[in-house]
Amino acid sequence: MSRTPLDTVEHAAATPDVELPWAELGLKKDEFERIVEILGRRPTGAELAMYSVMWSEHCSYKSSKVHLRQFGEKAPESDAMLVGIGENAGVVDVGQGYAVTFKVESHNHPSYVEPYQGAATGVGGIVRDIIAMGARPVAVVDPLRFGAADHPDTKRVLPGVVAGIGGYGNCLGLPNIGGEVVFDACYQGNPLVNAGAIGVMRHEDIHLAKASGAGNKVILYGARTGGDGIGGASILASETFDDAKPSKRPAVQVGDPFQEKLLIECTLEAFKEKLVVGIQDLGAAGLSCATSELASNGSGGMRVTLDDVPLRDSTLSPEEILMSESQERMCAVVEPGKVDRFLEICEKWDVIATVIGEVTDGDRLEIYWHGGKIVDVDPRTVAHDGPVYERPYARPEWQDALQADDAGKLPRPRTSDELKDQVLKLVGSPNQASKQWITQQYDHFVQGNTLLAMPEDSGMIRVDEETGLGVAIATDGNGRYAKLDPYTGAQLALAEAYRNVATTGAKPLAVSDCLNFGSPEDPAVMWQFAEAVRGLADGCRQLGTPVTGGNVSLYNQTGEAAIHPTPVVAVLGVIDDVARRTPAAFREEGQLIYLLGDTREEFGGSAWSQVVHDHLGGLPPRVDLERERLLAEILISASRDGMIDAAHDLSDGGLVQAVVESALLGGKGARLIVPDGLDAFTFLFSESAGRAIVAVPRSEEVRFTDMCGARGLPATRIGVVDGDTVELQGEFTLTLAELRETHEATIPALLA
Amino acid sequence: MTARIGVVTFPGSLDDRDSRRAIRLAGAEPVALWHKDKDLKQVDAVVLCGGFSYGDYLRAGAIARFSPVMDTVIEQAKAGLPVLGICNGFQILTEAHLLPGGMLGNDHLHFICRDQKLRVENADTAWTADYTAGQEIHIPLKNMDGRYVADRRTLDELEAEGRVAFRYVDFNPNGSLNDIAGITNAAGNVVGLMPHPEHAVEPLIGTGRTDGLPFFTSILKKLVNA
Amino acid sequence: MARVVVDVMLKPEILDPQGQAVQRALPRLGFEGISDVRQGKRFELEVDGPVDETALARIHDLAESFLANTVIEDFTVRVEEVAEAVK
Amino acid sequence: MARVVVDVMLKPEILDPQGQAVQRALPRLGFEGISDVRQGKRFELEVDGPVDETALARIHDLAESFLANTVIEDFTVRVEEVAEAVK
Ligand SMILES: Nc1ncnc2c1ncn2[C@@H]1O[C@H](COP(=O)(O)OP(=O)(O)O)[C@@H](O)[C@H]1O
Ligand SMILES: [Mg+2]
Repeated sequence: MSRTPLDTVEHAAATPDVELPWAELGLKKDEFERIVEILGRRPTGAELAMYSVMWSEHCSYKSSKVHLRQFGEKAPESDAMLVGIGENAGVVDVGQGYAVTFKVESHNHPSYVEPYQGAATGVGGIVRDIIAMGARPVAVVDPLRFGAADHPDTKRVLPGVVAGIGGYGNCLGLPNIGGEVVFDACYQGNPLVNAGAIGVMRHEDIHLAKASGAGNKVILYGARTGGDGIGGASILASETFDDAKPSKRPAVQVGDPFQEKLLIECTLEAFKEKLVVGIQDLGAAGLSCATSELASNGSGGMRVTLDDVPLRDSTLSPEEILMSESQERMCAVVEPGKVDRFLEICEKWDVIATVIGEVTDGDRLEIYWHGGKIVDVDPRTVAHDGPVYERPYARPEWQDALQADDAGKLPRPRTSDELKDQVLKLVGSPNQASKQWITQQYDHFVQGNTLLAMPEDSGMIRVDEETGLGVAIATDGNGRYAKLDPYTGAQLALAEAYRNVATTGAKPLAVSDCLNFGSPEDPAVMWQFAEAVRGLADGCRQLGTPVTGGNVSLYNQTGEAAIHPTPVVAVLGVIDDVARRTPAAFREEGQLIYLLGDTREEFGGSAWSQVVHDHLGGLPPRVDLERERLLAEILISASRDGMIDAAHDLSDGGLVQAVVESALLGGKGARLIVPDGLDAFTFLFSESAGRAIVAVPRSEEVRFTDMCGARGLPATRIGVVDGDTVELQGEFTLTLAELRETHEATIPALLA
Repeated sequence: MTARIGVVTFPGSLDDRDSRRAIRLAGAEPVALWHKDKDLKQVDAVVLCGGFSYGDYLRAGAIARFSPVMDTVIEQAKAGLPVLGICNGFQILTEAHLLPGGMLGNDHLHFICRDQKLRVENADTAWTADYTAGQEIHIPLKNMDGRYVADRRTLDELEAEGRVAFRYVDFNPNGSLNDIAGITNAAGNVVGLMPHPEHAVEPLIGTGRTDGLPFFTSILKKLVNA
Repeated sequence: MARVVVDVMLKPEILDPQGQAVQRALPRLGFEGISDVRQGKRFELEVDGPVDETALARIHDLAESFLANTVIEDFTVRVEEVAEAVK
Repeated sequence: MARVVVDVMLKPEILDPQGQAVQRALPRLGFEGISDVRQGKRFELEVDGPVDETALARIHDLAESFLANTVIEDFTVRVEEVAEAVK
């Protein structure tokens, strides 16, 4: 099906007055004019398709770029950083010649429309980013946020999302080792489905997305290209040029994890034989993105024959082919002499592979269709020179009132019975309840290298069987804190993920993030975004953990109502010997429970204020990153030197939540005493940052407290591992059975 | 001289490397086998490992069962070659009719991953000799299609002949009839089960137990002493 | 009592990995001459009472809102006279 | 070209939790009067050439050996005249 006449470069030059549907494609007038200026003529339909997707918010970061720069500018010196922001994913050195790549991405909107496939393809996309770096993916994580737990639509969205993440990740053979599940009415209609992946490689195997070496071949491999996710392009194809086209193409993509598994295996085999010069996954913006990025990052130009792209639907127009977001595809640049071998490997794995073009001497990206040249652009103008906006931002008027609405003034429990009731209410509330019903739908064991997985503070994977080298990852975010103060909220997310990694005995090395916000066109949202980025960048500098990459998801809002600003932070850590890891479970009766850090009256944004009073106001807990760093050092030393047998970080829900979790995990209770200077309520529910509990064998007590004392970290003995109850002396006793029932029944009751 | 145990990789196999590791830790020599090769490279036994061969599309194990390697496995299994099918491997064995019955989706309709308690009911097979009958063990379980079904006559026959090799204890994770976790053929050389012994061979990893190692030491002893 | 059958298939333009996997396996099984395979779901609903216009309309609603996700799937509803197995 | 449809359903004596899950959800959705739901698979095969006796017999074999596992499933094979959506 070819329209008459084909909109070639020549044709475009000769017909300057043809009206193009740039507005329907999401371009602004001045953006379209820039394209005309860059080209010196009107774009062809195909060129317009490419520019419009590549200059979209999602691909160009046009609203966020000016802020994200801080991650580079403020980046701390780090020997670990091998590849930084700008590539498919960052890469860090974890020692012994190994490098690790990791990244988090969002698939929020598609997961609302089609929960299963939206979430599944989110996993697929992030995993391809990891493979594109040259790494074997070794684990995934999934920070998730949904509307109110008891809202009927949550029952539609959550099970589908969880099944999709499991269905895809399990089928790929990637252990799921962490994530989050948060419920809040603000995510109704805008669930946040973030997915992260980690990959491992040797230093020499790092691959980059660039096409160099004139004459090298461009190979497209994986699934055939279909009409997925190209709503915009079909406008271009049908309404303007050819009304016979189907005007609606699906905006939702269906994933094929089996195809992706084959893609992983054949890509790794090609890497191993050193067949690949450059490589890029096809994600958002499909071939438009892959060809323009490969070409613009390389030394030369690129010529592509679009007719050679294997299609699933022969009626697709060239614009649609360029914009299609069909899943499970990759693009590799291969030297001519190695093409045969590359194709052979693809065939071995039953993966379709086709040479669609080659790297050229020039500096143009030229794309042909039916013999005509339909694209002739400088690829940098497509991939890198998109518009950049300095969106106006302003602290919202309501921020002061929100912060003045101090949670410290909320009525507190007056009697022991009330205290006890509130403890039960807290540990059984949807956000604090056990997420086992969800996490048991994920494979934790596959690949046989999982040391820690949910509900541990961080997931941990063995990297080297001989030496015991391992990596840990934790993801955290707290939209409630960030709503109260986005700068501090972002730092609290960072601090928590950092602390979680250290709690398991690993040394935090680097950061990735997924920044979920409302509309950047709202100055209040833009302020939240700017503050969060500034907070995160400052925090990373102070902690010495560079941001290696990440993702921005904007427009998460329904009408005027934006979600809570939700920066999600992933921290990656390394541990020299996984045998020294520290789990969270209380396992030995008689061990002493110590609380590390300072507890203050901090209830703003707390789980207690939400669960007991349905309240959000005041200031979030204070951040002291030097304290976080000290706490991490102590936790890591104590784990390495065998001074502690369990450790659990304190975050939402405070101390009581942590104690209950450690007790239930190990099936051993705890007897607690309120330390001097604190009241029982604050002791149990405060959410002061920079804290953890540890279980210390009696034989190690002196050594451990000496170490804390010498380094200036407050360590308070608060109780002992004992029996089958959690008891707060003089206040209440709860049996583990009762706690377990309360903690574990909530989610199945809501969702099963 | 040690035994050579083959592990077949189908497109979509996931636990092939883990199975080879378990074989190595037990002291045998793992040999990688490829689904497109009829040749079994003269191995002394074969493991069909877990995963989603062909994406588990159509039915779990249904497409893999028609691969070239399975032609040979079926032929030699009938002649006595020891074959262990784990999870997807078990599904392939039922699809290939080397083991009776069939596997369906879990009755709760979800994938399930947990540390599962089992009882070894038959310690006389090629793969279970290092256990004692009645022994209770913990082995990770992870599957979508783990519900074992068979008609009444087949079930009665399996029970009567002691061919239920493993049974779930305390909790039936998928609705399998008679709590069946694994079965053996009459000769005891072909064994299939849903849980994953290859994930329970190192004290640090996974659930931190090594209850799965005896599968691999059992077969090794049998082969070396043969 | 009557049986109403709801067939749910992925829309033609949507990738059907299951159908494709089946189709790719056919040559290996010695089957030629099948140019496309698509796999969908079949629901058999046993309806109490007569299956009149109203009943069918309600089942249509059920299919649209619950049995199928019309973002990616099409469906058909029909009354089945007799369940006749060719087998 | 013609379309042959193969419907595969679990044998009646085998528990069908998917069908049951649908049935259990019906009252919540405000549907009454459906006494049983079973969920199976529907395969649409596009056959090159005429669908004569021989072709149908071969597809029957295909269904028996591959599309269905007759240990647990029943199947039917039929030629579909026109794909008519009630929708
Ligand atoms: N929030 C962020 N923080 C740091 N880096 C980011 C962030 N968002 C995007 N990036 C980086 O910008 C680059 C482009 O991002 P993206 O378009 O998501 O990559 P991809 O095309 O691989 O999906 C990547 O290197 C990514 O890591
Ligand atoms: Mg990428």
